[in-house]
Amino acid sequence: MNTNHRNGEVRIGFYICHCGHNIAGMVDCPAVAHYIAKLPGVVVSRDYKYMCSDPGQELIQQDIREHQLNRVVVASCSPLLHEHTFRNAVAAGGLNPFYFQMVNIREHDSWVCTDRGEATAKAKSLSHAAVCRVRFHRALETTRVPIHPDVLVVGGGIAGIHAALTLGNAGKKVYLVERDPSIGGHMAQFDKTFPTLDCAACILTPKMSAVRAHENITLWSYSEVVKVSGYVGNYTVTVKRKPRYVNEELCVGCLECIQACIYKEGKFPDEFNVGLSKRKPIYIPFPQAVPPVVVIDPERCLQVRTGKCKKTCLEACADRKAIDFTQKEELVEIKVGNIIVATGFKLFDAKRIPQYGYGLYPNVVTAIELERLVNSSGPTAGEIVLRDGRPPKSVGMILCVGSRDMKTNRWCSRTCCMHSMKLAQLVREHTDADVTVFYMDIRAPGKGCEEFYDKSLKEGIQFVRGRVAEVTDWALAPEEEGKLVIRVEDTLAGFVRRIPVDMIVLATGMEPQADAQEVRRLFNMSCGTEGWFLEKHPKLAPVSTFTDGVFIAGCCQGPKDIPDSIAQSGAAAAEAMALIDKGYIEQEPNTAYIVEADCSGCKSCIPLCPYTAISFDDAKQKAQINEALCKGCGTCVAACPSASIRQNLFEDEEIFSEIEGVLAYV
Amino acid sequence: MSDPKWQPRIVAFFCNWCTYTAADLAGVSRLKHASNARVIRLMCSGRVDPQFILDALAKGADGVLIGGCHLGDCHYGEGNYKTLRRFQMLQRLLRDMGIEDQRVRLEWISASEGERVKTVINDMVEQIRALGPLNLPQRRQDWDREMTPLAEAAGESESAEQRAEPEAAHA
Amino acid sequence: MKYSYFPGCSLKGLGRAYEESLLPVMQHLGVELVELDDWNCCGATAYMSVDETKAAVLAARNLAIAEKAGPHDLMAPCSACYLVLNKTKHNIADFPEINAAVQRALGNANLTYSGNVPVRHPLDVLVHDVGLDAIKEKVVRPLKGLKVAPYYGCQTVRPYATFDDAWNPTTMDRLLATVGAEVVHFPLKTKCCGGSLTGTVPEAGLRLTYILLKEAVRRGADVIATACPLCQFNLDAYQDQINRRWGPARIATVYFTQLMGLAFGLSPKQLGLKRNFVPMKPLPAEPATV
Amino acid sequence: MQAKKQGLCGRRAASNSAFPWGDAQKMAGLCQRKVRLSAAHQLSLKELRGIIIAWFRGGGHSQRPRHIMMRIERRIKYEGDRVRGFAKEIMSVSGCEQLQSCIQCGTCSGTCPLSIYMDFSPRQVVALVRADFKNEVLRSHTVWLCASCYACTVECPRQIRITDIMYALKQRAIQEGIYPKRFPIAVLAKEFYEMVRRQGRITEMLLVMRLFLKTNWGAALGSWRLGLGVIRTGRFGIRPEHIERRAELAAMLATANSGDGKPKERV
Repeated sequence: MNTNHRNGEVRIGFYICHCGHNIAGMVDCPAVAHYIAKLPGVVVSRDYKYMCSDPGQELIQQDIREHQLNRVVVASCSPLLHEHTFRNAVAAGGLNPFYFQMVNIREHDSWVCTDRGEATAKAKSLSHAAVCRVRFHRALETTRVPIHPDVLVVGGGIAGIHAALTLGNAGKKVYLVERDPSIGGHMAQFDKTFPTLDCAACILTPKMSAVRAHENITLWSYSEVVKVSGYVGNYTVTVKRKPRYVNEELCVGCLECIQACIYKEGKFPDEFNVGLSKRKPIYIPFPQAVPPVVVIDPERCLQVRTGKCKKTCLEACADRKAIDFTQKEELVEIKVGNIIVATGFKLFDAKRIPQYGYGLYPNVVTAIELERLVNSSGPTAGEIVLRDGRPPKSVGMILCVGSRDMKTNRWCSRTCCMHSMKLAQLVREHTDADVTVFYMDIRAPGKGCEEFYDKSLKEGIQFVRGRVAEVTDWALAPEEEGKLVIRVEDTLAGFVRRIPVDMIVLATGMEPQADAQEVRRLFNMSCGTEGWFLEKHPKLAPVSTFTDGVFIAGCCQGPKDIPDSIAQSGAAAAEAMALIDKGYIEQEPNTAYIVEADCSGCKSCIPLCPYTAISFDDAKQKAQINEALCKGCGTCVAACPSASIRQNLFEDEEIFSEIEGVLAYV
Repeated sequence: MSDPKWQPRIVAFFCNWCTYTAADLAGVSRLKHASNARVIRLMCSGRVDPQFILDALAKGADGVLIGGCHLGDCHYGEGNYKTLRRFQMLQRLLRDMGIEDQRVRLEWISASEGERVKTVINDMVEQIRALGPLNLPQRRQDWDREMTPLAEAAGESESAEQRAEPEAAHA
Repeated sequence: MKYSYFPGCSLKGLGRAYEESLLPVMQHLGVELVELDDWNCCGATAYMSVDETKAAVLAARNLAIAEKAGPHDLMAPCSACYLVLNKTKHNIADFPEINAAVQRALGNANLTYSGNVPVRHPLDVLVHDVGLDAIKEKVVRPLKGLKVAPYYGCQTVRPYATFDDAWNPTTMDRLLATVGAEVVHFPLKTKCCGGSLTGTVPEAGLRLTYILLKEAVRRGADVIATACPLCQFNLDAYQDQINRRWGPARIATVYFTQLMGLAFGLSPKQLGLKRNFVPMKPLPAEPATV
Repeated sequence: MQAKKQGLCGRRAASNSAFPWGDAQKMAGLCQRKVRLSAAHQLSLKELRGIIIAWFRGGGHSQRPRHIMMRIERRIKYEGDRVRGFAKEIMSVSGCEQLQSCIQCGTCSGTCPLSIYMDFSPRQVVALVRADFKNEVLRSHTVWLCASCYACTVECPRQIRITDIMYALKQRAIQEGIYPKRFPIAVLAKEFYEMVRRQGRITEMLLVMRLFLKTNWGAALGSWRLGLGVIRTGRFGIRPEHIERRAELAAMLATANSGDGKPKERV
């Protein structure tokens, strides 16, 4: 490799990118190039329209050859975006790629400044710093770390199921961990799906069964990830397997134990039917549950709680001996190379908006409750009825409950418009009730969704544009007696209306899971201010996170519908596969190293390292760094009292010169 | 009080994972803010050596801003706790040197808090504008100027003493 | 327990029964109220309609006097006063330009205000400082069988009050239950009574009052309890006009402090109950004493 | 509907564009001649006659002519109708900054107990302010119907302080003198303001009497029963209340007046 070290002379090439109008619109690029050209060591200084384009990169390569450059500085966008591009360009020019420094004058300058003079000054100052810094750069080599081929998928909703199947079908070993007793997630609770109105169970259950049958997928339901350590390619994950008091291998799902339970009737709110029906302490979440195995609720089962039960379930199970009250919580440790987090969402609690009377008026229900009511395997066997059993004559649907509201959640939950229109159509199908949808804006941008809106309109569903102010039970007119009254401004008609209805359906929005923060910490991810997991780049890396080897899919990243969740989980699976099939990852050579001659053996660095990469050589009485374990945070470097620890790419003199550089231009 | 054209000069050390990304986000979101902060990217706020801060002030910065992940969210586990510890010690030192607390600031800004980058920088620029220039390089020259004659005088008397000493010893 | 006390104009005028009942009840509970020296009108809603800076200055004078009076919380029983004083406090804290104008004006009168006077409503003080247990101890004549519709009105709980929920407040409910009354479910508890519109635009204002009265009657209440002099006046004094317009809806409206006083065994006369247009019926199963 | 709005709501139409159906020429002439009953009630002669006839026929309180006059009105707005900078001016008032983020959901109108009487709903007022339709907003009687119950402010999903916006509009209407001169709400605000400025406190009965004097003798006479009741229940206080240090207050208010540089003493 040509190092262009003519007598150790530093020959710098500086390039400032216009980025079309993005930078040049606010920064006087030729002026910056002119200023930098006069700095010592700068051989070429150019401004160019698009540095990241092929001609732009060729320009660098050509200059390296023609002017024997041995350092390159590019002032353009964020290094998080294009540092890689330019390092490759420099390497293609025959120079070690680490003789390169990038200056961020777009995100940090032209896009946030309002004054051209100030922006240009800032660009000069930042570029000056890079030119100062780059002369201290050294040739470095990247290291390769092998990748463990197994993948962990966290969350068994539709997103997790799809990711697991995609990876499994590609021959990768997958662990699918689900917190609840069955996989299926929210989708399993739905009756139909918009906009095609195909049966949710019909399209979901085959996938659920496939997961169970798949030779490459290990399904751990009723389990939770409790600890994650390691890094991309080499994660060690501890999974807690909660005791379900039923041996999954032995249970055949005959449900005779449930019949036999000493509780003759269901007594406890059924989670799957959102409390609309009751279950026993021993139960199966829903008929198509996967695994199709019963589970015992430890907080409700007499035997588990007190040990004083006749254990009629055991008798019913008889020879199969699937019920096992001696089961204990188990911790299992697995090794995986990649992790896909698909932990989903939780529904907004409608009680937080007391104006809508949820919890106060029995006939105010949430959309998911109506979903269970309309489902033929639901608590009313598919009959839409009021709490007293009468069919409703009029139904009002209130949208944006806990969405687009700064007092609760400010985001749009994206699916409620379509979900409500679907329910409206189902109500029309099942009853002869009038349905009125109260909306602020109908958002139906998906494929086939606008057509679905049109269909709803044509079916005679009323749409009133206005956010409902309140739901009350007091009457001002005879027709309001005994009804729930919605008070709303019909913003299109331009007056306030009072509309009496029998049943009110609240389209509750989506929220991050209650434990999203803990999960985020567990997998070392970031959250947006709202609490959704943060993708690495909103457009270019939508399923990646800032932690390599951890991907996100589905609603844990933000509200989305089923097609989008599936698309994302497929993308996450593909990203994981790309890493697995490459077989190794290249590590940024930003590791710390020790200059042994200077090390006094004080050991202050050793406890600082979160990766236990530093050890102490008793023979030499010096600290040692295992570069394979070092992740390059630099904490030890800053702490070393004798300055004997140094860090590649972030050497002290590099940073001091950068400080000098930014302050050099006044 | 000072040159009306004077603009506060702030050197900022941002960690790669949270605050630098947040500053990028502020850019992508076009959140206009004061141009005075010059960002130096580090992998972790734990890499911020107190010497960097002192060096920046010594070389003419009017303020130093350190940005890291929120406590508990460090990409490397707990690098930011180390930063916090060092920062608190450094601040005591700076106070003794007569450098106002507002000039050196530690902020936790996560990758999604572009808005916060804007408010913190604007806020800090205003505070430092109110404090006026720190101007350490100039002050150091002044101190040197004051010190040189003193040192010389001290040196002279010392050498005089030294000269006197042997005689005294002899006496 | 000691509080500065800002009565406000209404408690010296049309709403004097509020003061007449508040003072003995507080005394009975060992709460000392010191009337603010030379207080002035808070400005109410009208002042803000004319000039917001002057409205802030006007209210701030009271806050400054309260701050001078000592480190006591300021109790403002009239809900308009409570709102305006709180709003001014917030505006001074939130908006530098208002703060500057206020400080300049206060300086002219050798007053200062640093923002340290919590403005409290009697409901807040009674429930959170005095405590329901202490109140229960003082009850000698529980209001058993008396059905009360608790009516908070708008400005007691909106928009600055932090002591209770803006939509479904419960402090008065709990207070009345503590003194033995039966609290009826009254979903209109924070609906507007029409405020000053009952006088200026009666067809609009009185209709709101009418809805409140009708709904209280419909829900079987014997009496409406209020915490605001204007609400009390609207609900009480206009019943003739309302009945003529929309039909009968007759129910007494009293201050919650009057009900507390009755439970403490104070005489109706002492509590200003004679000042009602629509008199409150004698307590159920109570031999007609006093 | 339109005619009712025109007549009873006091929103003036461009008179040359108002034509009744039928005898257009004659009616056009009549419509130009407005009878000023009160600023709030501008009626054409024809409408007035309708009311009187309706009254004698036993229409009672309704005040509406039996037959509905269909008048057409030019509803288009030109750019020249906007008063540029008005939205900005309102948004500069403390507490009104959020105005821009309104999504026109109508929660304010839905919660407002008085929106049912308003010519423009609170939502529409926000839209008009945002689009600089100053004249339309200040002439609307919506702001005067606001009872300051703060329901809209508390319920608004965008946390817009609608009540504060209403105050800002009331102030401007009074400053510009385009509020209806005998409209009792604005007069009450002014009388209240004056009494506090002079005395430091309000004597409610005196205030009410002044209000009646300035607006409507008839109403005062009609309320004799209420007045008697007030006297009977011993709530009548005619002795003027005032604070002791009136000069102090006057000095303070004077400072507030000159200090902020805004013209305020147009009231």
